[in-house]
Amino acid sequence: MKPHRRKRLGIILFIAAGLSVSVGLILYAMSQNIDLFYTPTQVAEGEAEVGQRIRIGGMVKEGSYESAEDSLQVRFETTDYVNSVPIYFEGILPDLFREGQGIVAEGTVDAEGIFQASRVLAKHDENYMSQEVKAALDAAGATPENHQLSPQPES
Amino acid sequence: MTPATVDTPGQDIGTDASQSLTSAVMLDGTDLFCERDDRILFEQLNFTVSEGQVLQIKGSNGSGKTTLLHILCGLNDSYQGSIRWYGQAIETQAEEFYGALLYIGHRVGVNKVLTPLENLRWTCSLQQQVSDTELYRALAEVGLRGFEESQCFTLSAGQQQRASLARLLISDARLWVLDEPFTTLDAGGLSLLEGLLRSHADAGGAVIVTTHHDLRVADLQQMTLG
Amino acid sequence: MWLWFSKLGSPKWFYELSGKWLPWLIATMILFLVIGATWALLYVPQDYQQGLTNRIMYVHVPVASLSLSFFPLMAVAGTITLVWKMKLADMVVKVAAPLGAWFTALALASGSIWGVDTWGTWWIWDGRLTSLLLQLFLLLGIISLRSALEDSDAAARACALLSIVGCINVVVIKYSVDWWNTLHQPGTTFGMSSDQPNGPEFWIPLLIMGIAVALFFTVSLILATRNEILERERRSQWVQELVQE
Amino acid sequence: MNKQRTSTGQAFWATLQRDLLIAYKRKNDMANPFMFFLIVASLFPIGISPDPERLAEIAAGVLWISALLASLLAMDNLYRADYEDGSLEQLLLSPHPLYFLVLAKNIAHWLVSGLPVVLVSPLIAYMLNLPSESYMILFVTLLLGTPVFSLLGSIGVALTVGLGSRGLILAVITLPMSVPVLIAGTLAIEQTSNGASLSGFLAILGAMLLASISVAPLASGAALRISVN
Repeated sequence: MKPHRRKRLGIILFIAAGLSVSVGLILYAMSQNIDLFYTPTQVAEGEAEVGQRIRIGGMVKEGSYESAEDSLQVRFETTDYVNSVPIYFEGILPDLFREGQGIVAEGTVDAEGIFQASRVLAKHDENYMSQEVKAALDAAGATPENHQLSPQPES
Repeated sequence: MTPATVDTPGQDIGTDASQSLTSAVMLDGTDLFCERDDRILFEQLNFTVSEGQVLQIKGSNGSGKTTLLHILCGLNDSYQGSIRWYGQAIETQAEEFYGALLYIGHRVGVNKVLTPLENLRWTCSLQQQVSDTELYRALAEVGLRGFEESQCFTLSAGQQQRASLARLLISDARLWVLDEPFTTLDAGGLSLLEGLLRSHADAGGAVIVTTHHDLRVADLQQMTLG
Repeated sequence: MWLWFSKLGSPKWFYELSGKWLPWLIATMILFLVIGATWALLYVPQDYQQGLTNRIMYVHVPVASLSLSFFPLMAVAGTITLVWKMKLADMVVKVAAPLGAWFTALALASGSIWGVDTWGTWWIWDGRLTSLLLQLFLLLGIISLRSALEDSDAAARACALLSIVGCINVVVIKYSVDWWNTLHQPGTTFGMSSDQPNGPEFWIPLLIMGIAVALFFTVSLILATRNEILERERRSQWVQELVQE
Repeated sequence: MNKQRTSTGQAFWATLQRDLLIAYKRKNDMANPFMFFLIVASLFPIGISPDPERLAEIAAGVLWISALLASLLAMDNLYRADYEDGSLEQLLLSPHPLYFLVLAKNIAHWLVSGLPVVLVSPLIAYMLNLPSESYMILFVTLLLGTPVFSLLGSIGVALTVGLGSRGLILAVITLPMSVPVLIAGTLAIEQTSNGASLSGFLAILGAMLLASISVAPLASGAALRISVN
């Protein structure tokens, strides 16, 4: 092999080694919990520590919404249809906030297991239906899976 | 093999000295064409440089002398045509070519804050191993004795040029490509450099140099651009 | 194949060929645009949650998905510029950058209008939004590098290189912001029957609008490239003859 | 007179030593980014609020952004002097792979401009009231992240080295490219104090560092060839 060929091969191997180790590191990182995004089940099972700042994503449980008469305080439960987590929030909710709708809340879990949200965002789901279809689906007793929020953020 | 001189319209190329028939062709270019910003710098340009030869390139300002040197060294690849090193394309033997090439550009490659010694040490080490004694001897020979350890910004332009030329004494490169090496040199510097070119050619090396200075070397070719 | 490739690289050949295609492309584009826009604005049923706001989807989704194609396009054209020094490829890199910036800006603007109604905010530092914003910055960087370099050859290669580096970077940025913050909805899968969510009454007009916007993109790219060809080849004989006519 | 050729390793060391020597002789160039880092970081408490709690919240971001800006400021003199005095041409004409020579210059540059910033960062972190358990994470992440800034910035500066006024265009090109490192670095400090896995973040930063060591010098070398052309 000519010397310059060997040298070029050396560089290529060097670069390939660097890239493959970095791919390995990324794969390792993916296996670690780094984004602190929790589902209601994970919170309910106590995976999120008390006082830890996390984000929680789920649906607003039907019939759980309560608001104070004289202030902006609201209380509702978020659910992934397995477990629910009560959320307490004080502030203006987005227009799309309604029961059965997906939300993402940021905040902390307090000692009683209530999620103290500092921000609530409506996450509109990826399904589009005309009002008639929606009515028809509801009448037929559609399963919640049709408009269930994905438990993990997209990646 | 393409002859050294071809009469082409717009290109005035002529040889002053006869070409040695025995020596091998080191570098040759065929049908070179270069255009810059919609202006044709040269076209159908041919040349050969053999061992023991000096090729002097002349031309007015902006005629593309520096561009041609950059093309020959592979610093510029926006040209058409072929350049060959001992009859083979340079890309196939880049390491041999760059190991045998010594280029000193218009900007001589001398860092202002370093001393001539440190500058020389680095530029040489990109190609070959050198000892400090060799470096000191070379600097003394180009007239920089006593300035080896002064930072280059304290030196005159001519002294900086001499610092870069010290490489010629150390390097074993067979092909020298020099862009206007005489500009800032004084009379002593001129004869020193001319002597270097002569002995390099005598030893079987080749030189490509842009200058308007009248060179006195045995085997001289001249080429005028523009 | 190789002949075809080198022929495609000739600006003159491209100019003549694209001249023949353009009227058809423009006609198809207008057809699709009119049908798609009318359908989307007047006949798409209201979404059960978002009502009429939903209709901005028919602009946002085609524009946003097309704006993601600019960096790959520029990286491919840039590679061709660097490896084969094809002038036409450089022209594509050059004209695609501002076009990409407009598409990206439009995607951001339409998304932001949609967002204010559904999410309750004009802007949020969400993964997709942030990565699109950074893509806009990278495109603006390429545009300003091009304008800063005087030498056209150096500018061509520098921008080609930056497009390739930028393309890798867009991918990295996309992943990094995704685990940084995510709110944007995932991609929708469309149903085939009209009594399901995402039925044909939603996706057929979207498809038509998608084709219309893709055609618009193609037509703009071709028109801008033709402009660039005339600009660069203004001294060549065939352009002179063209002007004479 | 046949002389011994240098090995690529020797050329690499010679280039590294030369650049360190130049930096040593131009102490101002070495000190400026460092001073800049200190000043920018101390502007935030003045500009936002000296309230310790609010400072603690933004400290990680402030430190990372200041480090990024300091690295950007330092980038400009990576190739400029070499371009102006012709040393760059010598570098490009070396028979050794440009990849390693550019890498040597990048390493030298980080050692004089990036490393001092990393070393002083715990002190600034203290002044910004960063929770003390984060010092080590800050230090390690900056140690992994600032070389990436240098390597990425090197591409931008190599592309713009021939330009007369390059300060702002360099920022426009380089800053968006640095965002992933910034995100990983600040998230690492923020999230790990919330209980996320530190090793995950270190792996990501390490991956970014290795990937940019592998690829960025190639791009920088290509960019230098374009600029000299």
